[in-house]
Amino acid sequence: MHKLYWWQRGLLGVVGGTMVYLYLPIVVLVVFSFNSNAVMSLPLAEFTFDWYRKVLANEAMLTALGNSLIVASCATVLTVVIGVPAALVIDRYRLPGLGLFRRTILLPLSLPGIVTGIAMLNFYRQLGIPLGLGAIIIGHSTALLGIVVSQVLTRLSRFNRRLEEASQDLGAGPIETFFKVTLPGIRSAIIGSALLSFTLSFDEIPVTYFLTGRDNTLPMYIYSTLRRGITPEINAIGTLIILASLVLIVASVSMLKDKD
Amino acid sequence: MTPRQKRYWLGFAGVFGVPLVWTSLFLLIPYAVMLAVSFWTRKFPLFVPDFQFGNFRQVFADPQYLEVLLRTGKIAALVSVFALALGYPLAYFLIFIVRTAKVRNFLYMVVIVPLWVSYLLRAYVWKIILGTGGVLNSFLMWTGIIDQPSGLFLYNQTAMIITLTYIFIPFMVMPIYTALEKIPPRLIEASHDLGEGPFWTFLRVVLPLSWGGVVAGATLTFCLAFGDFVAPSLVGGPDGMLVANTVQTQFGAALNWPLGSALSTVILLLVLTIITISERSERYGKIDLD
Amino acid sequence: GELNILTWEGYADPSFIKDFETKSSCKVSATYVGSNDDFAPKLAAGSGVYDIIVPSIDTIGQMRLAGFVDSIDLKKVPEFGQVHAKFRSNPDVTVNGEVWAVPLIWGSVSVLYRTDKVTQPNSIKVLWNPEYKGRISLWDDKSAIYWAARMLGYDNIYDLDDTQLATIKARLIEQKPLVRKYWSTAGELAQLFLNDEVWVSNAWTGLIAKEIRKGGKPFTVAEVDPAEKSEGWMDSMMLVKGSPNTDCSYQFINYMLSAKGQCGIVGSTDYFPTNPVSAKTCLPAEEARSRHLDDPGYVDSLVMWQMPKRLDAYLETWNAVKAAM
Amino acid sequence: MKTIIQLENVSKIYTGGFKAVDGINLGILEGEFVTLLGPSGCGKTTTLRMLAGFEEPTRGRISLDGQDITDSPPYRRPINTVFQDYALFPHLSVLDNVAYGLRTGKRKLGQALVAERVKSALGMVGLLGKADNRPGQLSGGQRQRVAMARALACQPRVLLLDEPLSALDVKLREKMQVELKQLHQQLGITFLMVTHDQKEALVMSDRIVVMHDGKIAQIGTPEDLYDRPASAYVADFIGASNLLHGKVSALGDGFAEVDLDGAVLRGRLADSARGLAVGDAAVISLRPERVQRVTDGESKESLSVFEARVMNRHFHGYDVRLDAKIGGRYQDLAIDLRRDSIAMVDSLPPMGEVARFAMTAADALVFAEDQQ
Amino acid sequence: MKTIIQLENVSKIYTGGFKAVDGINLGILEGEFVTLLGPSGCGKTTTLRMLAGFEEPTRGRISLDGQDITDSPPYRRPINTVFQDYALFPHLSVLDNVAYGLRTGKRKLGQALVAERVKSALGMVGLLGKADNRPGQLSGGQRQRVAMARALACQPRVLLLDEPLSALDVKLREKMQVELKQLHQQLGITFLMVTHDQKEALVMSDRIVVMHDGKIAQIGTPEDLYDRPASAYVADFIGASNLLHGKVSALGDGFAEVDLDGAVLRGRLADSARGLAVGDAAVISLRPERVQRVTDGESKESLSVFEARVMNRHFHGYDVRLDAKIGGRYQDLAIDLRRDSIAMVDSLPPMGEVARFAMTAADALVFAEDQQ
Ligand SMILES: Nc1ncnc2c1ncn2[C@@H]1O[C@H](COP(=O)(O)OP(=O)(O)OP(=O)(O)O)[C@@H](O)[C@H]1O
Ligand SMILES: Nc1ncnc2c1ncn2[C@@H]1O[C@H](COP(=O)(O)OP(=O)(O)OP(=O)(O)O)[C@@H](O)[C@H]1O
Ligand SMILES: NCCCCNCCCN
Ligand SMILES: [Mg+2]
Ligand SMILES: [Mg+2]
Repeated sequence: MHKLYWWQRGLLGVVGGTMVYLYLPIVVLVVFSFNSNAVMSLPLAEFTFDWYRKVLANEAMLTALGNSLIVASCATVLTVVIGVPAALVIDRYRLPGLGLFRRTILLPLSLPGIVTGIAMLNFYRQLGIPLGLGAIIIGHSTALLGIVVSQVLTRLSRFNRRLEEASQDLGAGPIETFFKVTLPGIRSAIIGSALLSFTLSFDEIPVTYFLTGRDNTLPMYIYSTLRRGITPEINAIGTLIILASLVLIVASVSMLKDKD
Repeated sequence: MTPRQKRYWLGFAGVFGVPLVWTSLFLLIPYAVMLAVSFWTRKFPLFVPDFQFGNFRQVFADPQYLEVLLRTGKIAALVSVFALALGYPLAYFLIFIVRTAKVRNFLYMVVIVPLWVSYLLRAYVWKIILGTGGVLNSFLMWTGIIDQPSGLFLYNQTAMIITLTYIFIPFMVMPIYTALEKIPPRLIEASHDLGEGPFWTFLRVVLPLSWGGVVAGATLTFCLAFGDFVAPSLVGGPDGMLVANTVQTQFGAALNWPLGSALSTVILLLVLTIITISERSERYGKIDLD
Repeated sequence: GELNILTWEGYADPSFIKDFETKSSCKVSATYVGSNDDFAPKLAAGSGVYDIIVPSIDTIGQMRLAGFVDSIDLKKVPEFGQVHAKFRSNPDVTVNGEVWAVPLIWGSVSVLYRTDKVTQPNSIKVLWNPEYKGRISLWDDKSAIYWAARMLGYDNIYDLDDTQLATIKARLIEQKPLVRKYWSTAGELAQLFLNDEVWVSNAWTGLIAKEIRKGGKPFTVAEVDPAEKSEGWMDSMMLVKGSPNTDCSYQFINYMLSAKGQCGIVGSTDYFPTNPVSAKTCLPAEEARSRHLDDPGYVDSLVMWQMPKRLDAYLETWNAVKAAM
Repeated sequence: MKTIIQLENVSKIYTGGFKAVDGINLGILEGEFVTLLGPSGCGKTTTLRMLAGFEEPTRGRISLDGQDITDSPPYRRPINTVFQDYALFPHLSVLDNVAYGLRTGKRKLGQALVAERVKSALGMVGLLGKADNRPGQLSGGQRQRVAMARALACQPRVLLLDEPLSALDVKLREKMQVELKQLHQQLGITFLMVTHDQKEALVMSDRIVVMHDGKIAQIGTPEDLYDRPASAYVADFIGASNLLHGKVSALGDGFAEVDLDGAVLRGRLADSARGLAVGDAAVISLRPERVQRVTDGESKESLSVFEARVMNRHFHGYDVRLDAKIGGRYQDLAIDLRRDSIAMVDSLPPMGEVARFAMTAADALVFAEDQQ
Repeated sequence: MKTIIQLENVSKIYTGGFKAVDGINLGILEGEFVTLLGPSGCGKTTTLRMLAGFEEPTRGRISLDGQDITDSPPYRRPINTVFQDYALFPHLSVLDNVAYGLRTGKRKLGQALVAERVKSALGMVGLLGKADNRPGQLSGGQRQRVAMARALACQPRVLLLDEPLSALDVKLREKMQVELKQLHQQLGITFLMVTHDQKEALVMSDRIVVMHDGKIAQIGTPEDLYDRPASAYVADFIGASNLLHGKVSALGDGFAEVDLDGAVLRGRLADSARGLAVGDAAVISLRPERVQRVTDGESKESLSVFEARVMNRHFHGYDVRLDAKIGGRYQDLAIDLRRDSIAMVDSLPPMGEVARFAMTAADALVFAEDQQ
């Protein structure tokens, strides 16, 4: 390693600081999840697993977690099932209006979630659709559709169309070609965006906020708990979520690595 | 129609059917309904269908809404600036200073991982850190920098900016990283070859070529921060109300959905304008690197 | 059956709800509001979510007028007659002979302060005292307007005119730099005190102080009725229109009027029971006195809540205050 | 031999109005090796893609074995393609790539038969050892072979090859040219190849179709095209050629003399140039390698002798290329002199000076000017 | 002429331990056109990059005008590079690309001077009309020219060119070869070019450095390399060559006879093969184009005559390539016969039969076997 210029050293400082900024909160969260004192300030009290025990015994929280898993899974499946064909059409067909369609489908990505949330709320109310998990799933699918569409579109734009021609040339019809050639080609984009959809849905608040009925999702549960004052249980939940995310990330990375 | 054209349109209908129906039903119509409701009238105890522009007039005439919009814009802009100031060096470091791809990918993951940790929790931890009895005050007292815990860190706009910046940094890093990644190292060598040192090479080659990523990241960060309503309620103080909170209030306590819908419509239009402008300038910055 | 209740913190505490659940085989799940202004929007968003709501006395009229609730079939609430007559006869509880709400519990909103930091306040003005800049809190609720009105000496606090509202708005905005945070739940205010963020605030008398004392911090808090009087409130149970669980609902209402219910809720909140008959069977005499069981006249020493004549104007004023810099 | 592919008056106009192929008529015989040759953008790939079924002709008819296949989709044609970039499926092993066409659509063969056919196809291209590799692990030449094997495993009636060797480097390309040609001879399948490399076309084809702006400029054997180009365009495209512009100064018995303002060259009249009269503008084409050096005194009856100013000289190994200027208008003239002996280098004309050269009239061709 | 660049014992070992360049010594004269030639991976680009300053030599010294520049960064060397993929700045117009090096932090020329230099550089490559275009709007050849202009605008002492023409198609490449060479002659700047195309190297260079596995195999003029290759490796790399393996059967006066198990060929002994003794394994290299056809009766004293079986025949336009087998081990032998007259085609040896060929012994070179 040769010696660093002044600006490289400065850069290193900024980067180091940013990394601290990114990870300090996570460290705090984890540390306080093992701290016995219910009021969260330094110095630390004793080490304890109590908060984890409390989390695991908290029925409302577990129900909310279950709901979140249901919502995130359904929303993910829907975004993939709707998003992939949408991306295919946008990529394949040169028709007037498709550009507008693409922009529309991508709009909720940059639009504050609250706007989508209240649009849905207005809509459900006019139709008399009851609020609840179903309503949330529809809301999430719509809000997150753009993730799958944009990722798959990016991949499709790099996808070699010749491969599809080669497949047809070798006797496979369009549907067989899709499943045997196109799908494997965009597989990692689908998995990647599905994972992202899942995470964002699992974490979603602004749309959910307006659409929950009886059923709470985990973030909504945490949100209402937070509004009623902090308890270190939240830190324990947070630590568990981080752990689960890490497992998910490592799994997805190693899953995607082998083939591309 | 030739058989071939028939196949073409059949395929189109088959693939496009579901997405079209879904998007119309659950995206276009809801926005349309929202627009429609924004013309309704609040009438105690609820609101009634109508067609009048009073709500929009109120949004623009009553200074409280403009004030909130401006404050929200200011905070979102500051968040974008800070996220850029921290995110760009980070992305630059990953691409140009880190030598081995393995380390680079690992560090990139390290930056992205926080994105996967619940948004809410990431916002709320700052409450623990910035509070009067919080980690930061404890640290500063321990080091002797201050002898009384300061109340200046939490429950104000600074806290909101710190929190929102923290939350949205990954959204800034990702597009910039992607843009920087696409810059062929050859171009930087070419610049050196033509006599330009590292600093000017950055200004003249790297920065312009990553402009698309900067614009994309800034737009995303701005729009997301603009619509946030959680951070204000967790770490914001009495002066921290953002436009999303105002909308929330109209759909909540104020029970004035028409006004809330009008506000949302205004936000929608604002965001559309920003996206359009950003797409323009991104296209300007988007240079064919092939 | 299942029972979804939109209510206040402490009103569905497992300490007494568990007992109800086993007895009735109705499962209770509670959602907590932080303000009376949360009821209408939750109900307006769509039906079929909640079975019972527990709004305060100033809000039940709005619920009825908006058509969110059904009237009470008194045949199914035999103990209704035991409730303090003062509450039963309230013009929003009984309207044209029909009963819309079953009183559950009542209490006051007084000034809560840290005795080590704040000298005992005798006026609401303490909340505007620059000495406590950055250590003041205020309930995030339209009642902030009542507080400002009373500080200003207005006596028509539920029927303020536009000039008065404008003055109030100005005073509240003037107060903002002194305020650390508006609180919206009891738990939040307790945390604000416990975390050293806040020294003085208006607060629901009872529960919050109790929570703070549980935090075990080395300071004490006290509640005080200011010279301008404390506010008085009463929360009632209402039946949400179209609820499929009316059976469970009535069982719940009756349970809450019973000794188990009344003493349970008193125990978890330190507020005052509305049914002295059943409460007396379970409260020790000392507590019965401090809870004004035989002294409904205490209500008159409070400024009892009513629905403001121009609710919208009040809400708008309060929102404008919050939106301001 | 019977015609296997017949294109009748086939045109392709792309959306946007660009006419890529313009009324082509072409018959290909069974077992033939035919090459489409022409500069970039002349419509070669478009023609091939219409045959494969990826593009629909705007007008005209394509038939195979006499049956109209204009409307049938690619996956129903007994035609296979070797793509320019090979288009190997990156997610499949070499074996699965080659087996792809045997396990798909209607042609679902049994396990054993597939294995056998894959083996024979891979054997044909000498890649049996790589069956389990992914395409990403192969070199360019190996990929090219896999693409061949994949197409051939389907036992197509016609094999289409779109610049099959253009992605390879020179040495490998030359080697693969020979291999491809041998494969064609072995299999007896009809090959239709596209290339823009005239050398490749000359080496490999039975017949070459020279295309120009979507039309066919000439069809013929390599020798036909090289020795009897129908137009100056073809002459220029096949082999290096000097095209010199002048006026006809004399005519006679299938020969013409062209005056280049000072230098006069004699050449054969092209078939298409029979109508030329003295005084008409004409183009004379002569190949650099057919020009000889004649020393000052020398003069041969059978040769047309001319003078040119030598401007520059490049070493080509095999021979020496002279850049010369000829005639009053100083037209560029390239001359390749063979370095048959090392000593000869010294007898090269000095640079910047006028020297004498000669050529047989039979080796130069005269075209009318407007034909170019 | 004085030496401008001197490499002394320069090596480059990449992290990972791969030795890309292995102790190179090379002096380049001012104004020379030198080419690094060699197969892929032999270290050409690495050498160039060390000169430009992008890579640091692991060992050795690089000097320019006698001054050690081994440690100076690229932006302080009066050397400019034309990159293989041109590396034009996509966000700048052609004009700004060319002006880039003139407006750098230090070398800040006045507006007018910059404009003048850009104009002259663009004029040099004939692109004045494209000054306002973005690189994305240019063709490959035009981009190449911009890259040249950009480097030349800086008026470097040495211009490095890394396969500058490899991205262009054949016709354009040949045209640009000529242009580049002319530019070199005009400017008098030292050019150091990398290529793996031996033809390109032969056409353009004053001297060629043939590299092999990070080492220099031979340095010389094109004629040197073509006519007097130092090893079978160089012989094979420069021009097409048949390398036939056999045993020395006779020796004498700088010549040797090599027995190929049945056919005996006579050739000049390469300098490096002086030590060969009768019976040693040897390689004889002969170029396809130096072999002649001799009819059955014919026999010439000066020629070494041999027999080979003709297996195949390809039309090359200019000449006919015969694939033949020679000797008892049936070694491949390529023979190019010139189609000097059309009639000659009929006198080609029939395929599958043995025919007689001949060559001058001076045209064949004999190397020791292990040298290859
Ligand atoms: N899909 C298309 N839409 C519009 N024009 C097209 C399309 N495909 C090709 N063209 C145009 O048609 C003309 C012929 O294209 P084609 O690909 O057949 O040429 P080619 O002879 O194969 O050239 P090359 O040697 O460059 O591959 C070109 O000018 C090209 O730009
Ligand atoms: N950065 C590097 N790290 C490790 N090895 C490298 C690096 N760059 C090149 N090499 C290796 O060094 C050897 C020489 O590379 P170099 O690029 O100099 O070859 P080249 O002669 O230019 O080949 P080509 O004709 O393919 O461009 C190659 O085997 C290459 O794989
Ligand atoms: N406006 C109603 C006053 C709220 C009383 N409920 C307080 C409950 C606190 N747990
Ligand atoms: Mg083509
Ligand atoms: Mg190289």
